[in-house]
Amino acid sequence: MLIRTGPKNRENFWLWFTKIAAGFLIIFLLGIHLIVNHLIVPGGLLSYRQVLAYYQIPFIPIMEVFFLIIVFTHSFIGVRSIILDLNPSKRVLSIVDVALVSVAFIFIVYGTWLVIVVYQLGRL
Amino acid sequence: MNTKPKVIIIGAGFTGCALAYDLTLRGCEVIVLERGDIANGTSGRTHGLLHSGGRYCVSDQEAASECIQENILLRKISKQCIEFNGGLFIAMDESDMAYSEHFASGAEKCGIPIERLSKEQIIKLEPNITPEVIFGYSIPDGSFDPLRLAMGFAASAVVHHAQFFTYHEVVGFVINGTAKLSAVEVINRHSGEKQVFECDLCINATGAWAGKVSEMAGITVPVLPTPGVMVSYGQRVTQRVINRLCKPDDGDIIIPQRRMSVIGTTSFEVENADYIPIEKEQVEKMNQRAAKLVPLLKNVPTRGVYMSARPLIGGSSSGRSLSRTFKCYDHKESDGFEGFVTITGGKATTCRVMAEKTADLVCKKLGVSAKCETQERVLADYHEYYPFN
Amino acid sequence: MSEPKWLVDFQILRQHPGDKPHFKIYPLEVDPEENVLDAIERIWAKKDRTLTFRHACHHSTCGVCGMRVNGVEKLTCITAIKSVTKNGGIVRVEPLRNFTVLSDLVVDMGPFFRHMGETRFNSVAPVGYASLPFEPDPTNSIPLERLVDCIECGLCISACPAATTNAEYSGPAALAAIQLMLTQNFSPDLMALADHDNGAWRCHSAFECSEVCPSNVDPAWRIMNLRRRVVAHRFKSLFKFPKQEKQHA
Amino acid sequence: MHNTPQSNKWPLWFDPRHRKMGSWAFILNRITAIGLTVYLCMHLIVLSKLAMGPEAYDSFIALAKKPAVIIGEMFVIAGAIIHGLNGIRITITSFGFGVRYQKPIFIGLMVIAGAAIFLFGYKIFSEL
Repeated sequence: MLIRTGPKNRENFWLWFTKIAAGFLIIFLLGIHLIVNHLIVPGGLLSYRQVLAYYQIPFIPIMEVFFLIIVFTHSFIGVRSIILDLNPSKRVLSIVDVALVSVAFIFIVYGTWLVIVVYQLGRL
Repeated sequence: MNTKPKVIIIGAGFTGCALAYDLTLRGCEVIVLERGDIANGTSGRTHGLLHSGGRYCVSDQEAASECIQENILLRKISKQCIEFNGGLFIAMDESDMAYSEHFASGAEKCGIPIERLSKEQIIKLEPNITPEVIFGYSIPDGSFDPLRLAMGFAASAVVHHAQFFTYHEVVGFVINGTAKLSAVEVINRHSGEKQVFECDLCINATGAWAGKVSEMAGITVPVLPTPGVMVSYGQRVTQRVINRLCKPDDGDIIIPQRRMSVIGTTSFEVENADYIPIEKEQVEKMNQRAAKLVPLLKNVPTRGVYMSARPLIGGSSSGRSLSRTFKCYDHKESDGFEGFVTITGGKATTCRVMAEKTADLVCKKLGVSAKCETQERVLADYHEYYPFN
Repeated sequence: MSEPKWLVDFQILRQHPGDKPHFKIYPLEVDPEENVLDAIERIWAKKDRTLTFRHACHHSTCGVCGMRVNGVEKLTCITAIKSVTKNGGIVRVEPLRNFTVLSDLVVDMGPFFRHMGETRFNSVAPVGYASLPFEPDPTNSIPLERLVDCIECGLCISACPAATTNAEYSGPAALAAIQLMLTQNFSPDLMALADHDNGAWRCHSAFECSEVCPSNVDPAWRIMNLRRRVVAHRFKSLFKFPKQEKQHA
Repeated sequence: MHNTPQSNKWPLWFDPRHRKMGSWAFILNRITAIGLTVYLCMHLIVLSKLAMGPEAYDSFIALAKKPAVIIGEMFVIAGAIIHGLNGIRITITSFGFGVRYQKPIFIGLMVIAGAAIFLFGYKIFSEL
């Protein structure tokens, strides 16, 4: 008997594995993020000055950008996976793919820009 | 354009499915009508023993020879749903030992390969067998999955464009003049709608219900539903089929199936096979007798208890000693009624040859010259009963 | 018989094409020990001949009589009435979810059997392979074959949340079948079927399939084991020259 | 007809009736996933206030210290902890480890999640 020669594979191992790996990195990075923002700093939330100072620690801007990328990777592959659960048509999925990639791209560019701005403001 | 003879088969049990397969191969256009799902009656509820003929080689050698031939054939064509377990006949007392001589010579006559095993050999093969065993024979029994055997035949028929209409209950026949059946009236049980299927010939393959169906055409077929109780246990206590080396009796066989063991069976008669209540006394009795073969069964929880109504042929005279070979009635000959054939009786193991013989008769009536091909071809994957697109 | 009978209300979800599904109530005197399927068969034989339901072997080897009993997927031929209700109680019977209902309790197994057939699932396997590896298996050394445990009843599909919205998803049983086939022989096309958007990645670890499986298949365990096999295979093939795979094509 | 798998049946994902613990894990995971994704986007948009200078940002922080917003923030933290810890369970089982112990693993991780949520909550509310 022939195995179904239906539609092309739309979610393969590497995509799934990327989601899992990104998820694991997030657990570490978000741990740091949460602890810094809510446990270490008295008052729980950073003031403007504190944020600017925080971003002067050398690896923090880089870490935040990296964090931004993997968070979007994880969450948008996850969203795509939920949409795949709904068995979308080929057309719908390709629209979803374009939408997800462009939204993620815009957010990552915007977030990176924000990090750079905050970093430069802090140097003043 | 379409000159294929059109045949309707009523009943999608082993017989109906095998017959549909045989007839489609011979070039008939086949429609199968079934009031429930595939194998929902007697066929589904067999104990799943692929007979080697050992149980009949003393009392009914014709049936025994047929069994061993079909056993070997089914292993080839329907490997997909048969456990090649083998079986043992074990002797436990004096009378069994006396029976063993008849058994050995009967088996030889019927061409059933047997091998004598000592007590130690048997215990080594099957550690759970009673220590009271004296000696025994190994025999090529097997077990099969009832539904999947029927579906294998049905799938092969579907592959060759037979049409199965399940949940279509036959409610009457259209009779041309006084003595020619020309169409079958059914109720689609899903929608409740009435439909009429025209045909050149209609085959009543409803087993224990053959009498009820033929009644609708005003014909009497002497079929007696003879139910037996079967009990399945939630553990596979032996790897092989275990038979008592004696005249076939209630609760003297243990058939391993998947993770279970099935024991069978009793025998009594009923009028209507639609619903047969389960008698607890019979279950108890069977349990005790089977525990004699494998004492472990006393401690194993039962999993399912069920009744199955075999179709025994032969009017009012009763019981087990009736021949279990099938009967095929051409009602043209017996009742002067054209276009209607009844097939009933038989066993799952011999369903293919039953179909072959019936198809021979049917094809002769319809003027089809094609020969039977079901011995050589391996059945289609049973999953293909639901056609792949 | 001597033991006391129970009076139980059977609420059966009835529907025919074009109808609205509705529950019909059948009060029934039952033996608490008897199975739900026996009672349903009796309702059909004695009370309502229009009731449609699926059944065949009545001892859990065919897998046809799966239904939802009081909301939970059960193989009704081995589900004792006393295990799902009490004297004077209710037994609510519905068809399996995630299968198209043809009428009453009858569902269309076609798509499911196509998924199973696709895996070339072999229902007969050597005794050793037919059990789960973490089970004590005294029979492992016996060179016999037997029917494997999956009876293709579809209960796992009915319980699976991912199957609710996606008819193309292979489903727990077919994925478990792929795993079983891969333990016996490696096959690139089965691997492709597993590593697919309608394969192992549609599973979201609700583990409901194993909760309802009547037959010791533990589909969730098999799906997870299948993922492990896919992971191992994909990483291994990273370090292989593509030459070997080309020979196949 | 009735019961056919269809994409509009997605509300059934969140129906835990008659289901076991694994479904609760699935439901929690899916709800937190969707919630966190929405939060992630909002969070980034709100952070644009950083670029607008100290007044804009600090006035936003003042707003964010209102109890109602803090409770919302607690939901996000709880969601992240639950999703993350449940993710650990999914990952190890997906690689074929501990599948048969998924229930005790889930209970254990949720106990840790409960403790962590309590810790964060205590810290945040005590400093209001």
